[in-house]
Parts: sequence; C-alpha cells; structure tokens
Amino acid sequence: MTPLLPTGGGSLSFALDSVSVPYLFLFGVIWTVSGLYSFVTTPRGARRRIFAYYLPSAIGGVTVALAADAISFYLCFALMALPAWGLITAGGTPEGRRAGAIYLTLTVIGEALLLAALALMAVEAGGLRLDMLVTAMATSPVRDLATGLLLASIALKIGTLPASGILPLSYAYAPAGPASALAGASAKVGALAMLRLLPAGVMPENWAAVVMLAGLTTAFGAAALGILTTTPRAVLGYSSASQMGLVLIAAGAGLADPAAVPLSHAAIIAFSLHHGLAKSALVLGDDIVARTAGRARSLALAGLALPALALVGAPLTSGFVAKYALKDAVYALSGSVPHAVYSLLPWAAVGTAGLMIRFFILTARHAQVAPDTRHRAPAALWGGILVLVAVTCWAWPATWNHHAIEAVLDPRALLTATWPALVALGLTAVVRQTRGVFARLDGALAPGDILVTGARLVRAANAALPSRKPSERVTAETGPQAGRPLLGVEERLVTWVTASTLFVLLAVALVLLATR
Amino acid sequence: MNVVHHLPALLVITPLVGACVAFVAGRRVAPHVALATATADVVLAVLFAARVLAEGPFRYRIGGWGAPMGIDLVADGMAALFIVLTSIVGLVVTVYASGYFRSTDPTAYGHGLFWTLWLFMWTSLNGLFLTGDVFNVYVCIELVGISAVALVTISGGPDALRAGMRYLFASMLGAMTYLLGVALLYASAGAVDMATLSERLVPDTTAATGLALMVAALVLKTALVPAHFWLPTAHASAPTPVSAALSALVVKGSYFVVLRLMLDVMPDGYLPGAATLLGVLGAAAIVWGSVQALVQTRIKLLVAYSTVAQIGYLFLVFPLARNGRDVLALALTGALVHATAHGLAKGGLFLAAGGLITRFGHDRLAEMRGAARAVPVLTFAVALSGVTMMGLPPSGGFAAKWLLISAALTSGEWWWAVVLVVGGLLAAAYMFRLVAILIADAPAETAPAPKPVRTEWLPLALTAAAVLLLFAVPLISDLAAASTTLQSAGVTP
Amino acid sequence: MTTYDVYVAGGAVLFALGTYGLLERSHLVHKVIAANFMGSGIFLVLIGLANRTPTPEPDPVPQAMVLTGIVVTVAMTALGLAIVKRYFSETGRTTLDADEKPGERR
Amino acid sequence: MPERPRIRLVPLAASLAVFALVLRAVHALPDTATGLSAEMTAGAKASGIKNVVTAVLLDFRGYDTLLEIAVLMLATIAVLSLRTDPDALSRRISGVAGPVLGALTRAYVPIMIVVAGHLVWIGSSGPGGAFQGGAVLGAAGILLALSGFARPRWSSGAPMRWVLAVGLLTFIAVALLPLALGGTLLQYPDESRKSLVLLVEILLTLSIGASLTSLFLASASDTSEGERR
Repeated sequence: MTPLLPTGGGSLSFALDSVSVPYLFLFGVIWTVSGLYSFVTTPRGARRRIFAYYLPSAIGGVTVALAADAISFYLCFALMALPAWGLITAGGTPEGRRAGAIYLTLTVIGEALLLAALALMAVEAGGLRLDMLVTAMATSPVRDLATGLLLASIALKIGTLPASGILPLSYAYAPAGPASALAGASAKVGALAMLRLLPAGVMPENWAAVVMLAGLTTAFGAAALGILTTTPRAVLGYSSASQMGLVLIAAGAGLADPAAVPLSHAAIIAFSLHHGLAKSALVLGDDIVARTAGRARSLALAGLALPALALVGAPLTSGFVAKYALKDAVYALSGSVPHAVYSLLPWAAVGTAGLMIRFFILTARHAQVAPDTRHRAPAALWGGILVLVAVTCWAWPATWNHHAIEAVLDPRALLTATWPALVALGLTAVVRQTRGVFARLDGALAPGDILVTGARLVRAANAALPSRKPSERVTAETGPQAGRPLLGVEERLVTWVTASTLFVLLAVALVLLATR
Repeated sequence: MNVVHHLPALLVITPLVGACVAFVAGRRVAPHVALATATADVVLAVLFAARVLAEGPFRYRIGGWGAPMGIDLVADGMAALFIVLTSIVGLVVTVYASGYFRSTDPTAYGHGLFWTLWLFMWTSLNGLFLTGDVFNVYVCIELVGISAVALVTISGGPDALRAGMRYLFASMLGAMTYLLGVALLYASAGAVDMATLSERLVPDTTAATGLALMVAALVLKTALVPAHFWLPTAHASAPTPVSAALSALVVKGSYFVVLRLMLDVMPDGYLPGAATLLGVLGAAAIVWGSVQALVQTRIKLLVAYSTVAQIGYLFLVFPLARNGRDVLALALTGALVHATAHGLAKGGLFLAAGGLITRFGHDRLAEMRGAARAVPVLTFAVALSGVTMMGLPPSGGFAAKWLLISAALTSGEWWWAVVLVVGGLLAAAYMFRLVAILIADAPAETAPAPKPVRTEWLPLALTAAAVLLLFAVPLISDLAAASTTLQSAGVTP
Repeated sequence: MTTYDVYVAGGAVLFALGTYGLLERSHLVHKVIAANFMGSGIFLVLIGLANRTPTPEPDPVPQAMVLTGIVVTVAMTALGLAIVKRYFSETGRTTLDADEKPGERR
Repeated sequence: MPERPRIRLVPLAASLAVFALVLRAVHALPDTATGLSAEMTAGAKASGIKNVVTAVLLDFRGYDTLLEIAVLMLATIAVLSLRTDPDALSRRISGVAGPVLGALTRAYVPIMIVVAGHLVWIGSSGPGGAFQGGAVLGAAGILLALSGFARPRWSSGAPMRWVLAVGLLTFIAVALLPLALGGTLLQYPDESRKSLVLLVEILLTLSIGASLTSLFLASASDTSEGERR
C-alpha cells in the first residue's frame, strides 16, 4: 500500500556489507566472550536472572550490526539497550538501582529521539532501507532537523557531555561479565549509528565544526571528570566517554566534506574495533585482578597494561592504528576548527593516559575478593581478548591501518605516540608529591556526575511539592510523592457534576465547531 | 444454505443464541455453552475476514429490503478486523472466566448470570461492528451499555455498584445525546443508513448538529478525555475477565462508530474543526492518562488510566485524515493496528493484574514488591504488554506509532508526531514503574496459587500476540485497504 | 408556528430539563427520572418532526424509532432503579459519593 | 440525606446551550420533508401488513426490533443478577390474598389476557402489537404474584426462564428460517409473512409480559434489605 508500511517479516531486513563485517566481528566476539565470562563467574543460582537480561541484550547487540532498514535497526537498538537496565541493577544496591533508573531514562529518551529521526527520514525517503534514508537526507528540507535528532540520540548513547555520566553508570554497577559487554559494545552501537545514519559529506561546514568541537570537549571533559572518581570501572566509563568523544570528532570530520568521508568512516571503524576490544579487556582484567593474589595478581596487572597502553595510543598497540586513522581524517579537512582540533588531539591522549594511571592505581589498591577456585576459565577468556586487542587492528584487512603500518618504525611517529604518556606520568608524579592540594579532590565525584545530581534534585523537588492532604491514605501507601496533587486534580475532575457538565460543554463545543 | 453468504448475520445471531441458551440452561451448563459459542464465533470471524479479504467489502441486506428502507450490515475490512480481535480476546476471556468464576455460593457473581451477560455483550459488539445504520447503532450501543454495566456490578460490592452506576448514568447521557443526534440527522437527511446518508448529506445546521451530537455521545462512550470520568472506576472495580473485555473491546465498539461517522458518512471536511478538536483531545488524553497512570497506587487503576491514555492515540487519525488519501491510509492503518495491539495487550495486562490481585489478596501496588519471584509468568506478561504500550518493535504498538508518526510527518502536521513520541516516553515511565515494583528485590507475601495455573498463561498468550503483531501488519493493512473508508467505490448501497 | 412546532419545542425543553437533572441532581432516583425526561423529550421531537410530511399520514420511521426507544429506555430505567436499590441496600446511600476516591477497595 | 434546593450555574448554562442548539437546528429545517415515508408506505402495501408502523417495526426494521427484544431480555437478566435474596418477596407474600382481592384478580386476569391477545391481533392494522399486549400481560403477572396466586420466586425459576427466552428464540428461529430458503436474515417468504409475523408477535407478547413481571418482582424482592438499615 505504501512503502512506509512495516511489511511484517519482510520489513526486518538484514544485510552483510563493509560496515557490518567489522561490527559483527566486534559485537560477536565481545558478547560471546563476556557471556561466557558471566557464565563461569556467576553463581549457579543467579545465572537465570542475569541471563534473562543478558541474552536479549546480546541478541540485539549482535544483530544490530546487520540491520539494513529503519525498523530492524530500531528493534535491535532497543533490544540491546533496554534489557541492559536489568544488568546494571543486578547487584540490587541502591546505587545500582539509581544508576539503572538514570540509564533507563536517558536510554528511553534516546530511543524516542532516534524514532523521531528515523520516521522523519523514512517519510522523506519514502522507504525504510537505511541506505535510502541517508541518500534522501542529502537533499531533504528536514535534513538539519533529522541530523540534530540523530546526533542528540547518539550523544546520549556515547556519553557526550553533558551526558557523559551514562557510561560510568552503566559499567560501575553491573557484574563484571555484562559490564565488559556494555563497555565494549554498547557505546559502539552509537558509532555504528553514525556510520549508518548520519548524512555524509553534505552538511554545512558549521555542523562539522560544532560536532567536532563537541567531541573534543567531551574528550577532555570526561577525562577530567574520570580522574576525580574512585572506582576503577567508573574511571573506565569516563575514559570511554572521552574516547567516544574522539569518535565523534571522526564523525564530524565526515559530515561536510565529501572527500573526507571515506577517511572519517575508516576512523570510526578503526576506533570502534580498537576501543571496543581494549575496553572490554580492561573491565575483565579489573575483575581478574580482584580475583587473584600474589604472583597471579602481578601477572594480571601486567596483562592489564596491554589494553591500557592501547588506549593511550602507545606504539605497536591498536590505539596507535586508530589514532592514525583519526588524524588522517581530520588532516584531510581545511579550515581553522579542524586545524585546532588536529593540534589538540595529542593532548587528549594525555587525559587518557592520566585516566589509565588512575585506573591502575585504583585497581592495584582495591581489596582482593575471595580467590575464585575456577579462575582458570575466566583468565583464559581474558587472555583470548588480550590477544585480539594486540592483533586485530594491525591484521584487519582494510586500508585504514596502512598508514600506521608504514609509520610503525618511524622514530618521529613513535615519539609523537609516546610523549603524552610521559607527560601524564610526570603530572602524576607532581600530583603525588603535592598530595595535600589534591587529596580533597580525590573522590569528589560519584560516578554519573551531574546525572546523579540531577536525579537527586528531581527526588528532592518531588519531596518538597506541597501535598493537599498529608493525612490522606495515599501517603501511607507510598504513592509517588509528586502524585498526590495530580491525584487530587483528577479526583475533582471526575466527580459526576463536573465531569458530566464537561461532557455537555464538549458536545456544545463540537456542535458549535460543526456549524460554524 | 451456504454459511459463507450469511456470515455477517450469523456473527450476530450466534452469540445471541448462545446467550439465550446459557440463560435457559442454568449456571452449571452455561460455561460450556459460552465456550462452545466462543469457539464457533472465532471460526465464523476468521471465515468472515477471509471472505472480506478475498472479495472486498460487501453489504448484507437484512430482510432483503436493502437500504434505505431496510437495515444493511456492512462487511468490510475494518469490521472484520474488529470482529476477529473480539473473537480472539473473547475466547481468551471466556476460558479465563471459566477458571475465575468458580464459586460455591449460589448468590455470588450475579447468580451465575455472567455467561449470559457476557454473550449478550459479545452479540452487541459484533452488531456494532457490522451495522451500517445509525439508528441500529443506537440499539447496539444500548445493548453494549446495559451488558457492560451489568457485568461491572455483577460482583455486587459497594464499589462495583457505585462504579456501575456512574457507568450507567454516563451510558444514559451518551445514549440520549446520540438518539437526539439521530433524530436531527434523520429530519435533515431523511435516512438512517450510513451509505445513503453520505450521499444525501448537505451541509445544513440540522445535520451538522445531529452528527456533532452523535460524535460527542460516542466520544463519551469511548472515554476520551475529558469524558473519561466513568472509565477508571468501572474498569477497575469489575471482575477481572470483565475488566479485560471492557478495556480491550468495549471502548473500541463506540470508537469504531466514530470512525464510520467521521470517515465514511461525512464528506471530506464536513465538520470543520471537529476533527481538530478530537485530535487535540486525543493528545490531551495521551498526556493526562499517562500522567495519571504514573501516580496511581492501585494496579487496576494504573491499567485503567493506561487505557485512557491509549485511547488518545486512536483519535489522532481524525485530524490526519484530512490530508489526502495516502496520509489517510497510513493513519487509518496505524489506528487500526493500534486498536488491535491495545486490545490484545490490555486484555492480557488486565488478566495479569487480576491474577496478581488474586495472589496477593489486594490491589495495592506498593505491597506487590517482589511479586516476580512468586508469579514469574504474570510478571513476564506485564513486561511484554509494556513493550507494546511503549511502542517498541516488533510490537503492534510500535507499528501503530510508526504509521501514525509517518502519517503526521507526511502530512506536515509534525506536532502530532511529537505527541506520539512523548506518549511513548510517558508510557515507558508508567510501565517501568509497574515492572520495577514487580521485580523488586523484596520478599513478596503471596497466597499459594488458588486458581488453576492455566489462567496465568492466558494473559501471556495475549500480550505475546501483541508483541508479535508487527508480523501481522500486512494483513491489517490489507483489511484496512478493504474497508469502505479506503474503497471509495465500495460505498454504494 | 404549527402544533408540531410545539411538540418539538416542548421536547427540547424536556430534554434540557432532563440534562440539567442528570447533571446536577444528586439523588440517584432523580437522576434516573431525569434520564427519562431526556428520553421523552427526544420522543416528542421525533413525533413532531415526523409530521412534516406533505401527506396526512406521518412518517412511520420516527414513530418506529420512538417505539423502539421507549422499550430501550424502559430497559435502562429498570436496570438503573435495580442498581440504585441494591446500592442503597448495600450502603444506605442515595447519592454518588463525590468525595470518595475512585475504585478504592476495602 | 435531604438535598438543599440550589441551582448550579454551569450545568444550567450547559443545558440551556443544548436547548438553544436543538431549537436552532430544528428551526433550520424546511417545513416539509418526506423522509422515508413514501418508500415505507409502498413497501407496507406490498407486504400486506396494513399498519405501516408495524411493518416498519417487524419487517423493514425487524432487525432493530430483534435487538430491542434482546435489550429487554438483557435488562431483565441484569436485574435478576442484582438480587440479593431471591426469596424475600416470596416469604412476605405467603398465601392468597383476602376475598376481595382474590375475587377481583380472578375476574381481571382472564380479561387482561384477552385484552392482551386483542392488542396483538389488531397490531397488524392499527395501534397495538406485542409490546402493548406484553405490557398488559406483565401487569397481569404482577397482579397474580402480589395477590399470592403465583409465587414471586417463580419469576426466576427454570420454567420462567424458558418463557422469558421463548419470544427471542422464536424470533431468531423465524429470522433464520429464510436462510434455508435462499433469502437473507428476516426475509420472510411472501406467502407466510403474515402468519410468521403473528407467531413471533404472540410469543413475543408472552416473553415481554414475563420480562416486565420479572423486572418488577426481581427488584421488589429485596426491599426489606434497604428498610432494615
């Protein structure tokens, strides 16, 4: 009847293309390894509850890479994101619950924005296929609106400032296995959305500049926030937000200039692969360290160094490859903003290095839990991921790692890749010397920063709302605080006289409108 | 006699005969009569839908007179869809009720008259979906009204009686307003057959007043904000299977007539402003119903206010319908998918809520924390219904919202799309609140299962059907295409 | 102004009176009676309008509508009174409670 | 609770607005209109039923009437479902009333039955019909029950349920009969139209009478409950 109709089973189309392959690989590996890790580390009794959420999330999380039309993309996107709430709240702690509530609120808002964007694009395109949608956007009058909605939705997914708290909230409270999946794959769906949905090379320059600046701000801002938190996983969460800021820069690079589009897309893919695997390995490694003692613990800490160095972009790591891809993309642009971004990029690595040092200090410091008798299986899984971290980006059959492979022996490039880490080490040393000044800042921030503060404010505002009849039974029934005045209004609205009079007035209004 | 030719008549007569037989046969045999009738009705409904799909809309001339003298039944895709929905939900409600109404006290539950009343309601709904005559609509909505009120009051408690009385007075007010409208309409156009009316209608004050009064009355019966006042109490105080039938089906009956009047009877733009007003009220219903659902402290009231909100979506079709055939097709299909999805999901949700109330012995949400451990199946059913209320794929709720948003954006009236998106967010909020309470990590004090557990699987079946409804959208779209509304050629009497 | 205009105008008056009563009177029996007023008003309007035919015989369709309407109204009234009665015997009240919360269970 | 007399302005204004709108709508009508009377009169002539209104009720719009009977039966059942104590009235009226009432009842009831029959019979040509007959029959039923000739509890017994349903069931059977003969629902065959209509009318009268009696007795049955409080 109309191409906009979801035609049942046929409307859910999936396809394998050059974008799907790396993401299918990434999501497949991460959800599988994390799933196995969860399985071996979760006590038998708790497995059912964890996997009731993990499995749908994993199904959505893997198939989203293949989704080829608006409906299946939205379906997989939602299927991955919503059950993750159950993983975050699995611990049952009040903080976990609050984190889950904030995560869910932002996710649902993000979903709504995505739905609006997809619908807008589908109506313009007169069809549902993702490639049609993007093509139609190029010339559409609602291009800016749709792009804005998309970017807002993606920003909520990847923790762009001011929503950067969503990532630490989603990693910090889930059990290690699911947290590793969320850390490795969840935000990367945002990267996938950038590739699949954002108009490429057709937007005005300003759009590209604004998006890149937002990415840059997040890269620095999230790093600063992360250094102030006190749990290793929260640090990792802020690090993710910071790194996704870099991905946003890559996406911004491809918005306006058609020539930069291939480079931009390559950088997004490279960063996703690199960061997804490395971050997943870090979350698992943190858990491994907590489970081991003595020599095994030292060994685990040494193993953790690999993904940490990768994030910093040290030579010979996957981060080195990804940074090159990103630099290439930004370098291809002209104008003052890209130049500024280009020159500031290495400094972002200083922030990342700082975060990693902070992460190491916290991980090494945190108490050991009772040694797990079955730690061989988790360790083996972790080892597998570490191997992938080391190899994948270098061995991936694509063009985006050529530049890095060429530069791998260039001393200048090696220096460029190393100095941020050295600067960070130096800064750390300075900070440690002058502990007195910074001690007060240590742990000044709960994971989730302004989001948690916002949630507290909402709660406080609810509690402060005047209640009509405090003695009412509703109070005793722990009805929502904000509900009482609303219930009161409705109570008066549905009394017979009021309601039936309203109806007659409605009828009169209808008649008057009809006979105008 | 070929049954296929008489399907419209048989769809009304079968449950009517069932009602009479159930009444005469007495309380012990009645459940079996009802089950047999329900099964027969499902078969007839499916055959009917198949015939409409195969042959397109047709009219059934009762008494052989034909309109405008006689009464015609209009068999089209829209009617077929609602009849199939009624039969599916009806069958599930019947099976559920056979487990629910097991009382040894002969005076409990209306002396075993539930089955008769329920089959009368079924008759009247089918009659309402089939009739092509505005006066016959009056008789049918009175049948719906009386049976619905009687079913609400059947448990006889003071709350049920008070709710039933409000419902009855609302019904009376609506019925009288409707009948006055019919009187004026007949005085102006000289016909009561819908197809004839659509030809003879002239834009004079009398006909417009009549139609506006009729629409207002039906809006009251459909419980669109601000005329929703009777719904929450009635739907919340009724016995569980009745709540499910009321929320899933009964409000759709009067809504269906609004569809017929606004889209079939009236020429394009006949009631200027009325369509916009209905859309605005729909938007208000979405917001106000959701907000109220969010703050309720009792589970059935939460579900009932969710119905108030979901009804709002159905009325967005009217402002959108003025934007050409393509938008109309999108919007109408969206509304029909929504009605179907909501019917299935809300039927399931009310049955699940009823199951929870039975297990806990009360309906206070706050004291249902941690119910999931004791009643995982019901909790899962509630969660699934949430999927479609929020409009997540692949549920029918998603398909409906997608179609309505597409219609709004295609027409350029983007503000309706904003309403739809906000409605989804609000629905997410109240459904999550409900689910979060049920799966909270708290020891729940429930009674051991006193009912046969099969009743727990029925709500799950309904909500699961709603979640998978996306895959039936092509079928619904075909049915919408086979409606008289979209078949301009199909309206000749 | 013909005789039938009087019927119609009288019908409209009855209808409006009934509407007011149904809306405003709080005694439940008053409400039921008010609804009957509304019904009778419509029947008068129908009878009045049926006589606009050019022939001496009035239009039979509105008359048939009135007959059907009367039966339906009788049915509604009977149910209304029965519920009012049962409600009174359960609670001893004759009004809908405006001040009680909807759907509350005891 | 005594109600203090007061006028609420908004409901009053709303009702007045409805009044004004109805008057305006009626005023806009032309002075004459034929409606469907011409078709109906011609159709009635063809069908052999002299009273056009009866023809409209039982033939042209017989489906309305079928559902209307259903409404009446439904209301009766709904009222029956609301009884608290089915036997309360039976306990209060235990024996046949005194000599005067007994004699009067004995004299009146047969006359009422004859009147009811007459009303049904003349329905085909003049004012009258099943409802009018049924009303008289219902009154007779109430008289019998109140004066103790019939036990009020019979109003809900199994035989009474049959009587209540027989009119509708017959109507349905007659409505379905044409389906076997190649017609549609309620398409009476021309040769037997009159007798079928009469059969339906007679049995309907019985059921309507029973309905009205039951309505009265069922809601009268628990009067004592309310009085006790």
